[in-house]
Amino acid sequence: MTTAKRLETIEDVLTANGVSRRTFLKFCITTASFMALAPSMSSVIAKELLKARRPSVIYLSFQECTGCLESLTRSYTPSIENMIFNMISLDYDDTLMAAAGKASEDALATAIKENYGHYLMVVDGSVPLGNGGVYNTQAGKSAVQILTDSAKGAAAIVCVGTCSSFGGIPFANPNPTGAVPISEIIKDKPIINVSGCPPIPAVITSTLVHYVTLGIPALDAHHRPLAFYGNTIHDRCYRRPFFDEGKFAKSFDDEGARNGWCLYELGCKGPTTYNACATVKWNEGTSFPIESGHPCLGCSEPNFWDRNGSFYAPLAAGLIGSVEPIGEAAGVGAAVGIAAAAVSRLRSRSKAKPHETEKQTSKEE
Amino acid sequence: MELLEFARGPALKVALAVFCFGVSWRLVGTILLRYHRHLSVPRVGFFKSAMLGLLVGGSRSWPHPQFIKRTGYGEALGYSYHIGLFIVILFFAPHVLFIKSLFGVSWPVLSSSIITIIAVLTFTLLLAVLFRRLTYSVLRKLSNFDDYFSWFVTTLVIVTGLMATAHFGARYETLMAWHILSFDLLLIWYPFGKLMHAFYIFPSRMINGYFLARKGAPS
Amino acid sequence: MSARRLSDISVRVEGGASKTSSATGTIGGGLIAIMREIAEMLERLALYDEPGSIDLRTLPFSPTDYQSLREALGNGEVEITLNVDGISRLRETGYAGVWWVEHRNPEDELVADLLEIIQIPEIVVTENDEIARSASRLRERLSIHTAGGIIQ
Amino acid sequence: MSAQSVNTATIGSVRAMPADVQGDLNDQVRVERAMQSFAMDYGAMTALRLESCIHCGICADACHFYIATEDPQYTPVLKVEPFKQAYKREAGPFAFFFKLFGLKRRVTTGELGNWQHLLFDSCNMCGRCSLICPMGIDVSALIEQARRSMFDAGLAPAELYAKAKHQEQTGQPESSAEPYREKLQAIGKQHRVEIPMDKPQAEVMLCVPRTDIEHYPKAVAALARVMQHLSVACTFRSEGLVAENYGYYAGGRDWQRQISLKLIEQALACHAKMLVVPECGHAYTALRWEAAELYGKPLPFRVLHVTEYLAEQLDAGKLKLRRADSGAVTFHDPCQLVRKGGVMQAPRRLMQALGLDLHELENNRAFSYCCGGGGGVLDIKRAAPLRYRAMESKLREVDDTGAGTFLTSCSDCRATFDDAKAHFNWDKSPHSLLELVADNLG
Repeated sequence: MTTAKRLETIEDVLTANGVSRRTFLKFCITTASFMALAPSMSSVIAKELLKARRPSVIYLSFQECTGCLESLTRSYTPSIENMIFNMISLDYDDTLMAAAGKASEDALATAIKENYGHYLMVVDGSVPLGNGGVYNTQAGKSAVQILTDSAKGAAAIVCVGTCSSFGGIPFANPNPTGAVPISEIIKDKPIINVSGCPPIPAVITSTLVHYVTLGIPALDAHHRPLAFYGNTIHDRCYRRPFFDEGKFAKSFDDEGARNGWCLYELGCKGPTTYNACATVKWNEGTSFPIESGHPCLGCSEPNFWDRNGSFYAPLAAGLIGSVEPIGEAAGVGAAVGIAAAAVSRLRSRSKAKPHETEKQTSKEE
Repeated sequence: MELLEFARGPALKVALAVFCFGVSWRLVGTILLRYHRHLSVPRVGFFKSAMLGLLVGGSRSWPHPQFIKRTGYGEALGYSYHIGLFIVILFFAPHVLFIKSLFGVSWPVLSSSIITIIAVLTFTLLLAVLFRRLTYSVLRKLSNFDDYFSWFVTTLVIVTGLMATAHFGARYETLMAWHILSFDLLLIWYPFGKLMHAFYIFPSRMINGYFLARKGAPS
Repeated sequence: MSARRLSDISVRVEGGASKTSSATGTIGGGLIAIMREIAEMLERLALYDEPGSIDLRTLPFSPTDYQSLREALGNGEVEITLNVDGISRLRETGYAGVWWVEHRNPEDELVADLLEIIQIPEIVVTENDEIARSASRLRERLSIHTAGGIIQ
Repeated sequence: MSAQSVNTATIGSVRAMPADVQGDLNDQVRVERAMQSFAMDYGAMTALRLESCIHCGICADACHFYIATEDPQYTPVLKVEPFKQAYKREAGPFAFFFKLFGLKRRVTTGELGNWQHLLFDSCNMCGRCSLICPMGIDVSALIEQARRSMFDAGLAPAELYAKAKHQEQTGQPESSAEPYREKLQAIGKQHRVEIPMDKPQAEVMLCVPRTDIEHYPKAVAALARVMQHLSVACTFRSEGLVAENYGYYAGGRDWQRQISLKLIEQALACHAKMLVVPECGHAYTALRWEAAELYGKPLPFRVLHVTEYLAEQLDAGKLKLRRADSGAVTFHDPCQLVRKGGVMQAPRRLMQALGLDLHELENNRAFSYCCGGGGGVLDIKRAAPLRYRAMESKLREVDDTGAGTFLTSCSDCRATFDDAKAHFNWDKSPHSLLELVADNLG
């Protein structure tokens, strides 16, 4: 990212890369349509994007698997997603950048200093707090330290992936590192969560475009862009009609599975999972888990690893674990019932004494 | 812990425990009370009387023709919402899965659209039942907290269930949580109120049937 | 006031706007709203030169509705195909100024499906900057040629 | 023990009724005693009945008191509602909770009068509600039990209490100018039939309703005549003459037992193989179904209603009947015989043998409406206005059959209809089936 002439605006970048105006316009149109914005917004996006100063982006990775970044960089329309990278000034990303060691530390410090108050911070991975944060350190600094230091000058934070959004797998029981999502640590900056394990690449890029052109998009209760997380997988699932008809696959190799019936009984978490998988799909729009015959795991939801008992337990199932205590409750109830009946019998015998008015001895029914 | 997890997990577990505890307490506490030998010579022998008694367990569901003119409306209302409840509880796919997760047994289900129609009808009938309880002087005089609260918890489960299927009012998982919590509430209330009649109805009918039969009286 | 039969009321059925229009089909209930919106947008374009557009993918359309809309709008005289990061197809409908615009990605999947109410969709028009850039690129090439380069 | 009356305040919209009281207790003690008596005197069956009620109100549709007045306080199960609450508080499985949290409100003394009104004045214990209840609750059994609790608390209606006491002490519910034994002999002389009395040995022991002795002597003679016709060794016993059991009406269980014992002992004394209960409904319930329970062991002789006995004799070919010339008849099924006693076919068998043109009432057999006088209501003076209202539809049903002759087989029912005849200037008279049989012996 060191060219002779500093590319200040996005238009400079586009021109330099020989991206035609029509390609750019088409990108803006499809992005607007994709984000369910009014079509007239495409020209606004185009205008804003062309004018926009390339925002400085600092990309930090903590406890993560790099799957999110893989998802982003392996996205299916290289020209467009590359354009995203061209539209932003990725001033620090320890996975992608060539620099290492001291040079990389300096790059971060410089990026923060130069764009203080304006840069966008993208974070993937959760942050471990256990034992003073020793489970994730870079250059002798703990992840929590790096995060808090870097966040001070950020204009906003985009959490990419479920780990940074909600804690993800490091956060899962028993959470040995004391991992927490970014929102647990940074309370004073706008946070956009782009959850998923990993998130859909087009969702990441569109969120960035929205941020660059129109600012922070409308968010749901979990701070996710409503445009992509506004509906459940279940609502948009092509297998939904089978759910409504009560046609279910009961195992992965039965007639129902072969017929492509609903996977609810096999533990599909589609009804409680908010994501765009069913509409945007994966791998160049080829498919998504349900389409390839596997129930949704609910990976874009908080606590997805632990919350439903099992990936293969139906959503309707009770999460009560062992039923023994309930059986015991019935037993204890019976014992109390016996005692209650005994007390009643005793009381009725002792009360069955003659009354003062008239002798009443017989007590049969 | 999320609300839905709480509803499906600890709340459900506690509710089921209270339900089993309370039901067995109340049933055992009733069943173990004193029995009196009936010393009068029966007109109809024990075996035949017992058979007739068992029969009454079912036959009382249909009123004697002599009474239908007066009771038909009330009984039709009462039985039809029960039938609706049974269909919705026993033949809605998620309910069958819930039962399967508890007892390991399952059976075929009905399509969701049919279930939704039946649930809406059942809800309407429950409203009619409440209206009748509030307006018919006999019922108004007879009713107590138990009657209204038992109606409330039953209707609440239906309403939250319908809201959850229609995604109406809140996010799906919140509605699901409400639905399951309202079911938990029903389970907890169950042993203490008149909902227990589900356990008492058949013994009660059969015993009355038996006593009438041994006297040779119609039942 | 004398009673009138329904047939006494004179009704004139408005035909299509263009001669080439095949838009003679009747407009069904759900479509009326969107047709009204298009008409309004056309009027604004005519009066104030203000373009408009409708994203067809956001409308709660069934395939039948979609087909009916297509039939109702009909086909016009112009059809433009762009080869821009995948094919884009722009067709003027039977109503001049109403363009049916389909953008496809390199995998030929529909990524945007719009109605644009405009003289010529913006994406078609070549802008002055571009023309200027073309001119300079051509000049550059010519200078290479005059310097003894080879034009291929 | 003087019969007193406490006037009670108006409760809610319900007109408070004065209550008859016995003994010298304060009201609070009475309430306690009534509740305790009820709560402590139950078994699993009673508990089941109390636990089952779902407050559906359907029992109201079986009750002639409700149907006539449309007053919701006459809903049958509501009559035992205070006792149901008491059961829950005192003896039900959750009694502990109810007591601890005071969940079931105690009944106030102000409501005492209403209970008496509801349990005695406005309930014939006819059992029609037990047949309608979708939960299969025997409501009349609960009312019988509640009456016993009321009695225990000294809260029985004065008339029933006085008659029960008199009967327990003297063998007859009220004093008479001459003993019933002599009255019977006089009836025999008058109707030229021998009244078998105090035979040391007899196959059949007979008894007689006081109502018949006082009001329908012809029925007494009819019984004797039929027995004579059958030439069966039978006898009345002067120590166990009266069929009725006012202990049963008043709710005094011990008295009921003492009164039944008089008959049981006499039957044993004359080595009777069977005790034939005359045309009296509640006497049949008391002797056929309840006497053994109170006696403590099965009775060593059969107990039959006279119509049952005669139907048996008819089928055995011993009773020969002529065709009666009665025109169209209709028949009232006494509740205690048919609905609560199972005597349904016997009277019809007799009427068939008499060749009667029977026009059944609209509600017949087990669904017959009570005459309105059962359960001792006929004896409670203040209950008369309500009773008249309740029986209007019954009289209409009789009229609607178009039959000229109206038969029944219970002297209390007969007395009730006769009373109504006077009150309403009704153009029909109730007749005894037994008398008709006696008049047409072949």
